[in-house]
Amino acid sequence: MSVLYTGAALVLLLTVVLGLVRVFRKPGSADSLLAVLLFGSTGVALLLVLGKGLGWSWTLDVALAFALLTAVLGVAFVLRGWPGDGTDVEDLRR
Amino acid sequence: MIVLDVLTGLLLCAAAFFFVSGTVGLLRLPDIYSRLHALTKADNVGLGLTVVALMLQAESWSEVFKLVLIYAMVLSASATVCYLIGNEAHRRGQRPRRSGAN
Amino acid sequence: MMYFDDRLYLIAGAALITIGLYALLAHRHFLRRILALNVMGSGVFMVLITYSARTAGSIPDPVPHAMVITGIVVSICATGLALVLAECVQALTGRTELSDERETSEHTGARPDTSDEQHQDQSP
Amino acid sequence: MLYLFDLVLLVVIVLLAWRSLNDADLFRGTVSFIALGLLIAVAWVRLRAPDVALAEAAVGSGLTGALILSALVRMRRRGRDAPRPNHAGGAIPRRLIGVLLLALFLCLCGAMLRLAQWPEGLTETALAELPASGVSNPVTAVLLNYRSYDTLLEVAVLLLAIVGVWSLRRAEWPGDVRESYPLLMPLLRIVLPTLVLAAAYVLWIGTSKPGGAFQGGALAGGAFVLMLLGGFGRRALRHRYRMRVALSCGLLVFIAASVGTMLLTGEILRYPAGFAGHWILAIEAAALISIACTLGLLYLGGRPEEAGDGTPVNRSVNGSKNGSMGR
Repeated sequence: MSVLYTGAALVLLLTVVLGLVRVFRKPGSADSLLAVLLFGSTGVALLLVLGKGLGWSWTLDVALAFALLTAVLGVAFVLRGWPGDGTDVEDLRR
Repeated sequence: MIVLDVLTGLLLCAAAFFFVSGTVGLLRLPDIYSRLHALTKADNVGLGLTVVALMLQAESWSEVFKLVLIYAMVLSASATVCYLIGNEAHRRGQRPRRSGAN
Repeated sequence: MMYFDDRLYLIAGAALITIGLYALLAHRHFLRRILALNVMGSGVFMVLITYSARTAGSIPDPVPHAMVITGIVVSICATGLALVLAECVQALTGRTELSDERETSEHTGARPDTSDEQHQDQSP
Repeated sequence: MLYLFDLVLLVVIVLLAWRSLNDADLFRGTVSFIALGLLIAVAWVRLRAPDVALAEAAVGSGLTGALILSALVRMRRRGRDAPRPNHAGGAIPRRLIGVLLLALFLCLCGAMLRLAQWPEGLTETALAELPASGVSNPVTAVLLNYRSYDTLLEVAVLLLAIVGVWSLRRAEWPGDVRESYPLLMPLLRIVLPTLVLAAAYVLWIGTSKPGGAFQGGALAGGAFVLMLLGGFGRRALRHRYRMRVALSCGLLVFIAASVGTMLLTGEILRYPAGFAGHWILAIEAAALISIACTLGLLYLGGRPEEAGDGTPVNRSVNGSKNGSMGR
């Protein structure tokens, strides 16, 4: 049974990786954070499944903290952290 | 209890499917609004299925309660943040992409 | 005993430390340096936690855990303070990086307040 | 299967760390950093460090990410740098740094992999003293009993950080957004009480299970940030003493406890036998309030304008273009 949970956790981790590809492929500024915010739900599921697979019930608390703080981050992003328009590329090789 | 185990397995597989499809939506869909749509819907269905699957295996009522609480929080947060992002994107002049137009 | 390969985690911790140090030395932008310090911190935490997970006891060693919790909270406070300092420097000098000694001497009259920063840098 | 999971997780963590620090776009770098925080919390879970995972889940990704994002946006709004005159000379070439650090990396790996595989550690010592420590979570016992000096000084460091921020500048107020985002209020109505409740729960459970003042304080700090974003708390912050008391109560209670224990038992922070749990919970409750206020005010990024202030430097609300630099 625990193999099932671990396998599910691995699949979820791989979807996170797949989503990260998106972050790096296109520069669309707001979108990249969108991907990360929605790791919120994937991450919560990942923690829940992983904790079940390892047999630790405290991962529920971690998942709850995770869910709540991702909400804070999302609101903070929209209200105070949205990058301006225009090209946002800083020149690394000044 | 074997029935419950099989049910959990099926639910987890379905959840994984929804998570993967949400991510595929993020990768493939053309504009921010449709991506928001895909992600919030699919991921929340996926999380819901996961939560149900784990509830079937829960050892105590407090575990069930916490699972429900977590799901409720993620649902309300992602629905609102989805709205906030869409609203802000619209306010900043990002237009939804229509089929046929650019 | 739960199975895990501690070598993977130790190598990852070392990699995080090195990457952070590299960015700290190679980039000049304040934010990059602040992020670099955070990444280095995470690397150190990872090494500590891995050690505590592989001690002989029945549960992981709680002392490094306590140290890391302290470290996490202190590092966010340091980050917050550093960000405010960086914004102040930017507001005063228009730069998002610390200027070199050499340059400051060229523009001393224009930016008197940078001397504060430099002084802080040099004091041990 | 778990091995594969670890491998993927760590490879992604290292790659994300690289990208977050070396991405040409600073915003994208910050986003990678936030994702890195999320994954590191998963790594702590894997390493069976529940208290650390809780702290990281609350602080590492959420609050640090929010702090850095808002600072990034404010710095960008102030404009880009003027081009630097003749920078090229003088700096150490990157390739040299790279080679040296590669050597450092190899040395680190070699040194760490050679250390004893299953050393004694302090686990047994910590567990042996646990019944007398007043709590049954060993990490809380370390933080507030065995090594409570450390924690005392840490609470002092938090206060110092706020003193530093407050002496540097005044806060830029988040504008009132309730009009423009009508759906924000329902979210706050749901999430704020849950955050506060979760903070209290984590504090309470911290005596016996993973949790404690820092984790609870981080959750409550998240509540504070959310409240500020929603435009609440302005009047409370304008009050001259209320905020200062809240910020320093952790340190004050801790010092009072040190003095009290010294009078009662003759040694600083040696709790009277049998009552250690009560002392610890009292200190933790005060520390939680201070930590929450510290984190919230760090997000505000400056000294809030007070009722008695002579010069209202920055009255402007929504998105003031220039950062205020009150001195």
